[in-house]
Amino acid sequence: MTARRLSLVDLAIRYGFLLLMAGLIVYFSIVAPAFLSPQSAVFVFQSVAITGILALGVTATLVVGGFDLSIGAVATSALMLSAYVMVIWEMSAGVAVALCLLMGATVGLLNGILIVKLRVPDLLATLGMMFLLVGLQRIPTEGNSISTGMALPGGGAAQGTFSPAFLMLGRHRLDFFVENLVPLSVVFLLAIAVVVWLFLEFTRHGRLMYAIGSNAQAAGLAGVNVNRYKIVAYMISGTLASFGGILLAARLGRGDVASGNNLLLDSVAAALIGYAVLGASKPNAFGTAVGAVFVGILLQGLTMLNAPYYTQDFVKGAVLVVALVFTFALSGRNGRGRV
Amino acid sequence: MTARRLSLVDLAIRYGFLLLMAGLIVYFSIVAPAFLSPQSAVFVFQSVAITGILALGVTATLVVGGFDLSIGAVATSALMLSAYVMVIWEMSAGVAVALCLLMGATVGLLNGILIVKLRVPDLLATLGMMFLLVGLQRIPTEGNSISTGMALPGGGAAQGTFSPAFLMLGRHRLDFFVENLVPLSVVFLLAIAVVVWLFLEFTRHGRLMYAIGSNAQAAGLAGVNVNRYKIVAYMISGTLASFGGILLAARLGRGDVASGNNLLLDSVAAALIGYAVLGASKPNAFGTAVGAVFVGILLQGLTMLNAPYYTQDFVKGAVLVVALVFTFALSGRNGRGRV
Amino acid sequence: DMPAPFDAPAEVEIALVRYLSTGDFFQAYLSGVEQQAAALGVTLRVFDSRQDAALQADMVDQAIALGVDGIIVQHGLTESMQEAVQRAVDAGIKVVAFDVNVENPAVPQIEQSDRDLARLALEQAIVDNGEAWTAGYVYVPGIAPLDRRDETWRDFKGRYPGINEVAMFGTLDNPIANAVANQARSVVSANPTITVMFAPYDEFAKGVMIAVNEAGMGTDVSIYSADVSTADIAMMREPDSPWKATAATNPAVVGEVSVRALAMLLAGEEPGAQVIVPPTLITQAMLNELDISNMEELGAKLPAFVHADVAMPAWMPLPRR
Amino acid sequence: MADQSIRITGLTKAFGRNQVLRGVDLAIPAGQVTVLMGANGAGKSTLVKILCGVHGADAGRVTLGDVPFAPVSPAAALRAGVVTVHQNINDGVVPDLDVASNLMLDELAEGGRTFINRRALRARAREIAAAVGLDLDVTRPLAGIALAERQLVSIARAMSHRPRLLILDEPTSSLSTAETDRLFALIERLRDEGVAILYISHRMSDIRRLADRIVSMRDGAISGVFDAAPLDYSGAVRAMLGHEITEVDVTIPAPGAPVLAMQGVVLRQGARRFDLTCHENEVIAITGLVGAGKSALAAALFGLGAAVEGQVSLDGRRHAPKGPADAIAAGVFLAAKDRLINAVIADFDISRNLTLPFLRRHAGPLHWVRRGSELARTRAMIAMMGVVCQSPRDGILTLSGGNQQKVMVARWMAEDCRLLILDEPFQGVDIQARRDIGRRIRDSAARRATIVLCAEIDEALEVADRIVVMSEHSIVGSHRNENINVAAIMAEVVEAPHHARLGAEGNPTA
Ligand SMILES: Nc1ncnc2c1ncn2[C@@H]1O[C@H](COP(=O)(O)OP(=O)(O)OP(=O)(O)O)[C@@H](O)[C@H]1O
Ligand SMILES: Nc1ncnc2c1ncn2[C@@H]1O[C@H](COP(=O)(O)OP(=O)(O)OP(=O)(O)O)[C@@H](O)[C@H]1O
Ligand SMILES: [Mg+2]
Ligand SMILES: [Mg+2]
Repeated sequence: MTARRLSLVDLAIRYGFLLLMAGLIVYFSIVAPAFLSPQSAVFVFQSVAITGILALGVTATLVVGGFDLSIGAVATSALMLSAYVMVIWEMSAGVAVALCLLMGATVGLLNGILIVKLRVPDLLATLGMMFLLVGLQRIPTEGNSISTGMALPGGGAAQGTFSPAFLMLGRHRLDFFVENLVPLSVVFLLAIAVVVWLFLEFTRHGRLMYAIGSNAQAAGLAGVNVNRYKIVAYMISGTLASFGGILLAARLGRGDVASGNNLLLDSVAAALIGYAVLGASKPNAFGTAVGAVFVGILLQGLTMLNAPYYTQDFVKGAVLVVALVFTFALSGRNGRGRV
Repeated sequence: MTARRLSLVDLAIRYGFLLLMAGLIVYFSIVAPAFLSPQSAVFVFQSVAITGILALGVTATLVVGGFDLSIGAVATSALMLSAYVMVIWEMSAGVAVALCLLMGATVGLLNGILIVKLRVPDLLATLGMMFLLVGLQRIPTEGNSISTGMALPGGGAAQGTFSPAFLMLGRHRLDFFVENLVPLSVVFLLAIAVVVWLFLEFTRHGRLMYAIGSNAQAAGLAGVNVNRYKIVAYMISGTLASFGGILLAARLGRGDVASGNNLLLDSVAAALIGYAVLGASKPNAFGTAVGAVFVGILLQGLTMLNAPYYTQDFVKGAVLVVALVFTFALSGRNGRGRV
Repeated sequence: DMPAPFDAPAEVEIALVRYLSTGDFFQAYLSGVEQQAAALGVTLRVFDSRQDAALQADMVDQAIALGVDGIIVQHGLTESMQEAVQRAVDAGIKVVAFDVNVENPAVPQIEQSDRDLARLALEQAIVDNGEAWTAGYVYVPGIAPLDRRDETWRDFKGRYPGINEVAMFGTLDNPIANAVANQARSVVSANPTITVMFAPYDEFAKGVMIAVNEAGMGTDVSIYSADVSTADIAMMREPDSPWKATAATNPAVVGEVSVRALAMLLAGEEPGAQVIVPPTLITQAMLNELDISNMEELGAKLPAFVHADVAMPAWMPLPRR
Repeated sequence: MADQSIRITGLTKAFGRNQVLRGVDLAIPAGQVTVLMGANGAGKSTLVKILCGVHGADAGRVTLGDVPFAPVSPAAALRAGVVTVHQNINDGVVPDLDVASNLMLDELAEGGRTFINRRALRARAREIAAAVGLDLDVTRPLAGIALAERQLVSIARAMSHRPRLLILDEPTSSLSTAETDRLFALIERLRDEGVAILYISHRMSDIRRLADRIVSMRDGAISGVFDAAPLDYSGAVRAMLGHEITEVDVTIPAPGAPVLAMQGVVLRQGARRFDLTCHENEVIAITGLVGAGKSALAAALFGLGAAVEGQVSLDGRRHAPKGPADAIAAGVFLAAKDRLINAVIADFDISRNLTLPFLRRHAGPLHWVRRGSELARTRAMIAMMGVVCQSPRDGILTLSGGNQQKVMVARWMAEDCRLLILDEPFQGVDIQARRDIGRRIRDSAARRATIVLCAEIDEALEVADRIVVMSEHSIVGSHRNENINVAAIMAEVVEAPHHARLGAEGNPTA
């Protein structure tokens, strides 16, 4: 029997996490006044734009009861690929973006096929894919970063450049009350968060994906094409991860060799924190976005306070544990079995 | 409807993975004759001793249907702690080992309590714990590595040293046919693998842990103390991870903050590969040990062939995916629901 | 006309045992090693421990077991390498070590002198900005070269009390430039008075530059760093780039020097206990003036950068340029 | 011998604001079978869960013999001799372990030697299995055995302990007659040995066969105790429902045009060929032993697995769906059995569960789900099926089993179809709800063909125009539901001896 009247505990479960976030904001604004400027706010979003977008992809796989460990590697692969396309093949920004998104979708498709058709457990399949991509992305350049002027194996130097249109994706700023305030990457984050949220929460497809995550067998017997939706979820995840990689490339302006492990961990953290937001206890896009922003606020505030990097990890872990204990212990029920 | 007669497919499922491993060994011995020396064999084991031990811990949590993302952080915490105890507090090897194991068990206990009593989903709890430990282990030394002679915050230099007894744990070699052949760490790996295997496979407790992983509700109703066993599994995992950290410290001879980054993913990979060994399709200690050795053989062989580092990741990923597709697609059933 | 054993170079096998391998510096170092080894005509075997110090020690033992003639140890931890290197020396194998002190008198130490790197960059900062400025500093303790550069930074702060360090930050989260950019953004908005950023590792400098540009403070802040790559050159040369100078050795040259020092040992010559590859200061102005856009051009136009005249007996063949 | 009886006084239990038990007073004497009757949601399982240590009571006391009994865990209850077979079969078994470990699970949990002696374990497991006539290879993984056998495994395990109090919560829900008979014989033997037995069931035939006394429960309190012979069954039902039970009166309408025609169908290798035709406005019940192939028939029609041979046509067109989606598009709906495994989406509320297969109907442009339309349909179906709930937004698991079942049936009655197949639609449903569901099935049957699969003949008689008997994956008889000869049907049902099935599967027995 769900009580309609919200008791104090219910309120704490629903709004405790948001309250904690508000508390943090107030605290940081007092001790570090620069924290409360519009620029600072925008920056919090910008700093989590990439992990946030990856986390939204992971959320899609969590919804169907899966998990995607390959997102970090997909993002860095997109980083390398876009640089390769523009700098070495000297193609346009459009081609680079299109190829990256295609690559992400393809990796998602492969993950999905491995998991659904070939029945490899999800963690296993995506872990293998992760190792594979981490190696693969370095083979064309033999482990070198990609930037204009780099020596080509055939002799000569790479002449292509990151096109300004491409760099704009990561760097252009829109006017919003203040001039040049909001970077495009933040707009992307917000737009993607809203779209994923609407998709999962309000469309038929989203509903069916939640059904699959809750009881795949029952969903299948209700005529839902379980395999197709699972594959689609991994494709969403792969595509969003590659989009995150594109933004990363546009921000860095070069193809840096990087593992993407931290991207993976941070986005998983954001997606999992999302379970605690509004007492959802299940993967959800709104929570994921809030989770990402929460981590951004925490790190922004701590950096402003000159806290060394290791205390940031510590505080991140501590807040994560405390916030989640709070939510799950109070709500008195386990989250979705899967996680 | 399980046919007792072993068909070809059954054989392939059961022995396919071991066959693949044998094939690799034959291939490497042909193209790189040095591969087939006793030293080389010992080296394979030694190179995976620490990840193998961590992977056996993860296996214990996988058996009860859990997951432990904090093992890498526990290992590096043990690395730092043992160095701190010996170098800064100038205590003995025995104290260092005892404190590290205690720390590991305590972290496991905390993980278990978070998951079991406070109902935080396992990935979430152990991820939070991971961040927390990664930060915590660096706070006492402000992010510095610990070595004899390091400047102390209070002024003066640290006088303690890694005691020879402690270093022996990682470095001593036993005579075995060839003089000074087998390092102690390999002996530990083998011993722990056998003990964990016996424990999980042949004891009452192991059987009950598998029961919990398969259907915790049913196990609980049959009188199994589900919570206690789950906590024990996380404690096993934490303790083994801290033991891995001790071996790492003994091999490094220094509390190095940069070491141990890949421990988590590599040991998870080993534990998951174990699903494919002998067609188990479930976590099992024998498979985990084989999985770890398999990765060791692969990397050793590739090194002997002078393959660059990034191709090693690629091959690792590719072989992982292929081997697992093979096993799971053929066996025609999904692994345990959880993974 | 090369001394033994290089009269039959194909019989000579040397091993490179690496601790770090991911990134441009290490890739360039490897290529230097490969080229010098090819010039000598010896066989090279590469062991990559991928930042696993324990594995690196094992790999030395493996190299011993394989019967190589010489070993180059590239980075690593003193404590874990000391014994392994001693075993190699005991087995009659010649060893040189790059950027790791294995505390063994038989092992020459190749160095790119991190203290000199930091000193050159900081001296340029003093030249550009005077003796008093507000500074931000990027540092992650526990990483040996960074720790050595940090010592120089402390010296400088002692020597020039006008330097006011208001923020210290840094992270090695991957991709490093992205993570450092996030931190630097917060730092510059909390401390708008910062005029100099000392980021003595090029990944740090990249991150700081991204953040400074994003904050629209590209003209207010100057960045000084260490290490250089083609990508760094491009960033330093961007219009209004805040990245004013970097001090670097050419990693490929260091690789060549490492092989040459080892070859001298094998030929029975003495390269000296320390073989130091002197760093070069590279300023933004210099790059613009000489119109340098990649490492090759840097080498061509700054001869000091393309070749270090160390470990150079007369018989030593050099890679073709 | 000490007083073995169990006394419960003033037991109360609430989940949140939901007062489930409101002061239960009950004695369960030793050496008797006490049948507990109650509508779905009356609180029977909750009472059981308090007795077996899953839940703690809010107030009240329980004494076992003369000592107070308040188990803190299932293990404590087991140690005190209170052994339970739970309603949900999957609460009783562990699919990844072999049958032997499943049979010995509680003994393993209890303690004993650290190392398992496999041979001894298997020998003991075989003994336990043999006691309930369970005849299968104990080294098989449990995941590979049928539901009925799983239920027997948990029953066998419970029986093996010579308990003081044996609680059976609807133990026959997946068993067929032969197994049920053997179970009853065992229960009677334990009763004669002085064990107190609490037996919960919705099946009048079970109750008639077993009960020494009947206790009726309504809304969390005991509403009647009947222990004078002869037992007053209708009084007990009245006490449990609070009113008279609605009578069923099947009047067979004239069947319409044929909808489904199966010709020369062979369901699986080696089974006999059969034909079957279903007409519009006709309700057919297919009955037969568990494992007789009823579900296999449904699976073939619903695209879950094709028949080996034969023609199937729907409204004259070939019917060979490739999957459930295909079958649904063709107008064939299947409400699967075992709702918690095959139907219930635990995370969803009632309305989301109800509209799952037909969400497209409630979706607007861009596949946007129109919540209003969905809720309206749900309200209508709740009213039609008489689902007891607060609102269509209630979580599905907050409903009692019977009400969940109504929602799952309603799911497939919310849209028109050509052929509706209901596999065990009365599973775990109380007698009133059964009649309700049955009446709704019949009332709405006019413009489709309906097939109800049920192992229980009583249930078939209440709902069907025609009763078809299956055995060994083939049809062996068909009877118009008028003046029916139950004995003749029973004879057909058991025509193929039970052990032949296991034998046919090639399982060497231990
Ligand atoms: N764990 C729980 N949390 C909240 N409510 C519960 C829980 N278990 C049972 N209930 C509620 O308690 C009431 C009684 O449920 P119970 O399962 O005891 O009924 P029952 O008599 O066994 O019914 P059935 O015949 O359908 O099995 C129902 O309203 C149910 O929703
Ligand atoms: N997943 C499975 N694994 C092994 N055997 C199975 C499986 N599913 C069904 N069977 C076997 O196939 C036979 C037919 O099963 P089916 O479910 O069609 O029978 P049924 O008459 O519908 O039974 P019920 O009365 O339980 O619905 C049974 O002997 C059963 O044991
Ligand atoms: Mg019940
Ligand atoms: Mg059936």
